[in-house]
Amino acid sequence: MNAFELFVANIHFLGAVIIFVIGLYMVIAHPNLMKRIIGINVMSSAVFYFFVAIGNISGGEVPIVNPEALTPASFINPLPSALILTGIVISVSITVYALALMIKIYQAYGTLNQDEIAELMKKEADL
Amino acid sequence: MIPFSWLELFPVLQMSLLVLMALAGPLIPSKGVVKGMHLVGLTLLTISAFIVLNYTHTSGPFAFQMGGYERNIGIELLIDSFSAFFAFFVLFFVTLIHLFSMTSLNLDTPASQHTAYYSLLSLMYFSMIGILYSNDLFNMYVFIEILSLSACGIISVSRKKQNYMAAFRYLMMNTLASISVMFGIALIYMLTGSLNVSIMAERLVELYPMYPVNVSLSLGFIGVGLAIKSAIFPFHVWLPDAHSSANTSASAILSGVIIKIYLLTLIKLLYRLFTLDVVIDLRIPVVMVVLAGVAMLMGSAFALGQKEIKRMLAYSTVSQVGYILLGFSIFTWGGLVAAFFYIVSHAFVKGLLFLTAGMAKSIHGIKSIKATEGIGYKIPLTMMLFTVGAMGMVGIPGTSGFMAKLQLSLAFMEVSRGYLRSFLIISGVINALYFFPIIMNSFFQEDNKEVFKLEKIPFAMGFTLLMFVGIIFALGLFPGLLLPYLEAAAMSLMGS
Amino acid sequence: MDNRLLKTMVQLLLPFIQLYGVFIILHGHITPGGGFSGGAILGASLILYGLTFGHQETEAIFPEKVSAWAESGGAMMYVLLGLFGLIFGASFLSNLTAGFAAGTPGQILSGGFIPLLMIAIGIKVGSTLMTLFSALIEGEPS
Amino acid sequence: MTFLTIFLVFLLIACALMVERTKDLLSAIIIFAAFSLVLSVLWLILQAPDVALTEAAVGAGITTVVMLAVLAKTERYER
Repeated sequence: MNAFELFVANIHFLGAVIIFVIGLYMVIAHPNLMKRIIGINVMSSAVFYFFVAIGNISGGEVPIVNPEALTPASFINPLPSALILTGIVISVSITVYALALMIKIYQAYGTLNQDEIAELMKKEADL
Repeated sequence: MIPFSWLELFPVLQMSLLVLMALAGPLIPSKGVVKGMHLVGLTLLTISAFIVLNYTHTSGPFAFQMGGYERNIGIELLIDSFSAFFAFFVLFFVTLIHLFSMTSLNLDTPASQHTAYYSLLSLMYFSMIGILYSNDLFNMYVFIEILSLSACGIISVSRKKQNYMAAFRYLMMNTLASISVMFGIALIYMLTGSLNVSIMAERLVELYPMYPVNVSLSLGFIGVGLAIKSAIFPFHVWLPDAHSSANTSASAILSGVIIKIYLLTLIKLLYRLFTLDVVIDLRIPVVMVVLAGVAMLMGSAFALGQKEIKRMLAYSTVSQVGYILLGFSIFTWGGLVAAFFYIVSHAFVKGLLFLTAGMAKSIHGIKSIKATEGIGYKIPLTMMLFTVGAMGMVGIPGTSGFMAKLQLSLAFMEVSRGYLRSFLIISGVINALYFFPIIMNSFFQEDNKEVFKLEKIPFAMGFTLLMFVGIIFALGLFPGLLLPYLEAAAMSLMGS
Repeated sequence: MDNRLLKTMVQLLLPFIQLYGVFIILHGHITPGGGFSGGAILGASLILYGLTFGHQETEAIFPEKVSAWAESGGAMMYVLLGLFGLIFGASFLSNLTAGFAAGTPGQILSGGFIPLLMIAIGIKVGSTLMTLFSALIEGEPS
Repeated sequence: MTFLTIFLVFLLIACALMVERTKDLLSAIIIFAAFSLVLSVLWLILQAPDVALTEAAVGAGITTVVMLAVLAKTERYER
């Protein structure tokens, strides 16, 4: 197997890890709350991508029973898909909840920048 | 079908009842009915959990297959001495707190939020006992997510400015941790091809020598994720805000059980999934000792510098997590028992402290340590109960805190690592340093102008506080009440 | 906002979107998709309605009370379906062993209680998404 | 097929990078929707159609709409 084939065989894993790192950077380095929420979403998407890539085998079929041909060659593993559906549900609920909190924070402090919010909170605590 | 005793249906019925209570809450217009329903439900659950505990104690562990599928396909609940004991402990603790919150909630939470608060709490209990019972890694992850989301909801329920930011930070850190845990699960699922913890452990024994990098990466991701969630020292940054801004009963629950659930999950996975050989081969015990020692010293040091009582208590939780971790980190039977004892003891002691500090804050408006001057005359009962809590925390003989520390040092002596006791002593001294000024301030003020007068504590709150004090002294004087269960729990972790 | 073109287009499109959502829910056990995807599409259609016609009109056709009942009811239906298995001597959430009819694979009436679960999830998800959305834009002058 | 996959993965990474770089939150959200869409096509290639369907409905649809609705009530530019 030459280098290119190895690269193609593992491209999904590589892509998932790169996106994971980009998402992590987004969460850690950006003080803007909206950016951090998007970063969380990017990160979880990367993990879901990784999970789906685990379940895939080349040349496999979608794991849905076809009444015409009941003897398929090989189904791919359906478990990761089921898990990812659960994961997507959770990630959406986290996103919406974080957005709701963000609106309240904006109404309270008038900014979305975490550093500025921290300063405002410090001032309030000193008063 | 396999014949099974009807007692083995209890765990799934408990979880169903909790979900149904959480869902029925918003449909009931009367708040009193909601509170009563939760009280009755939780009492029933505690009794049933006690029955299950005794059942596992006498006739051994049992498993429950969801949907009747095979264990490598379906979701499996495994109820053994470990999970049954801690499920009972969680339910017992929260029932007491629920009794307290029935009156205290009127003082510190807007009335429109009460129903939502109780629904979130039920969802939280559901996920907590779910984490303990579940023997399926992904299912455990889902419960962890539900737990952190509902805990965030609990923090933001008071509808105050600082709560929103605290909840947002908590949510961000916890989601990062969850994603990290999920990545770890993906890595190990890739290797073993199953999600049942027992099956994975069997396969890992063969697979570890072949793919050590995968296993250690997965252990790292899961470990860091759970360390963030259980606020082990360098990852504790979200904790002080979250725990100090929550309302009285919520901070007792957050500090008393939720942190412990994550610690127990970590321990459960280290023992059951990765097994002891792998853990020792990867030098996890050394990492844990170092983290625990740093947490104990730094948590206490930070607590010393706080101006607000509840923030101080929150930082003290950071150091107490270090104690528990130190007990786990020696990976012996005695260490496990001691750490379990510490978990139980700390829940009641810290619960008592948070409840009394919360009462001082919400009823009498006393927030900062400076404001405690002379309040021993104004609110003597509250401060006396606070003193009992502080005694338990410092470890005065007779309280459960002392017994827990004794157990820990005995466990260290057993493996001839007595030098670890120096951590206990130093941290204990710092503990005393930050608790006694409050007590001295409040009771032994020279020129007080207040008239000594007993304040009134509402019945439900007083009953809960008395129960807490009783349990603290009972555990301190008769540890034999609890130890058989803890020994069985530790045995069930070590045995597999 | 008063845009007649937009409103007419949405009124025309909405039935089809909702029909598609219901289709996805009901065919969850024989084609890709299921309760969550279909529920999300249903929720999206309601959100679309809310965005074009404003908060008040959405409240009129989909009151908060209905939404609360749909949310709790959908999830409760799921739990009760799970307990159904326990009553009939099988396990929690058991399907065929609890006496649900299997049917012929590939037809709508197959898969035991999976379609029922899908309907429960669809109701829950659709109404929850709508509630969350209206909670987010509540009180906005539209 | 292989080249489509490689192209899509690179597009995905480019989308993620652009979401990270752009200062305008409105564009960031729109690019994030594109990211979700590319991801759902990739999942279709990876034989997971139900996940792809859900991601297209949720990631590209609902999440984007909700984020935009929230952005309308807060500020548009990152400072």
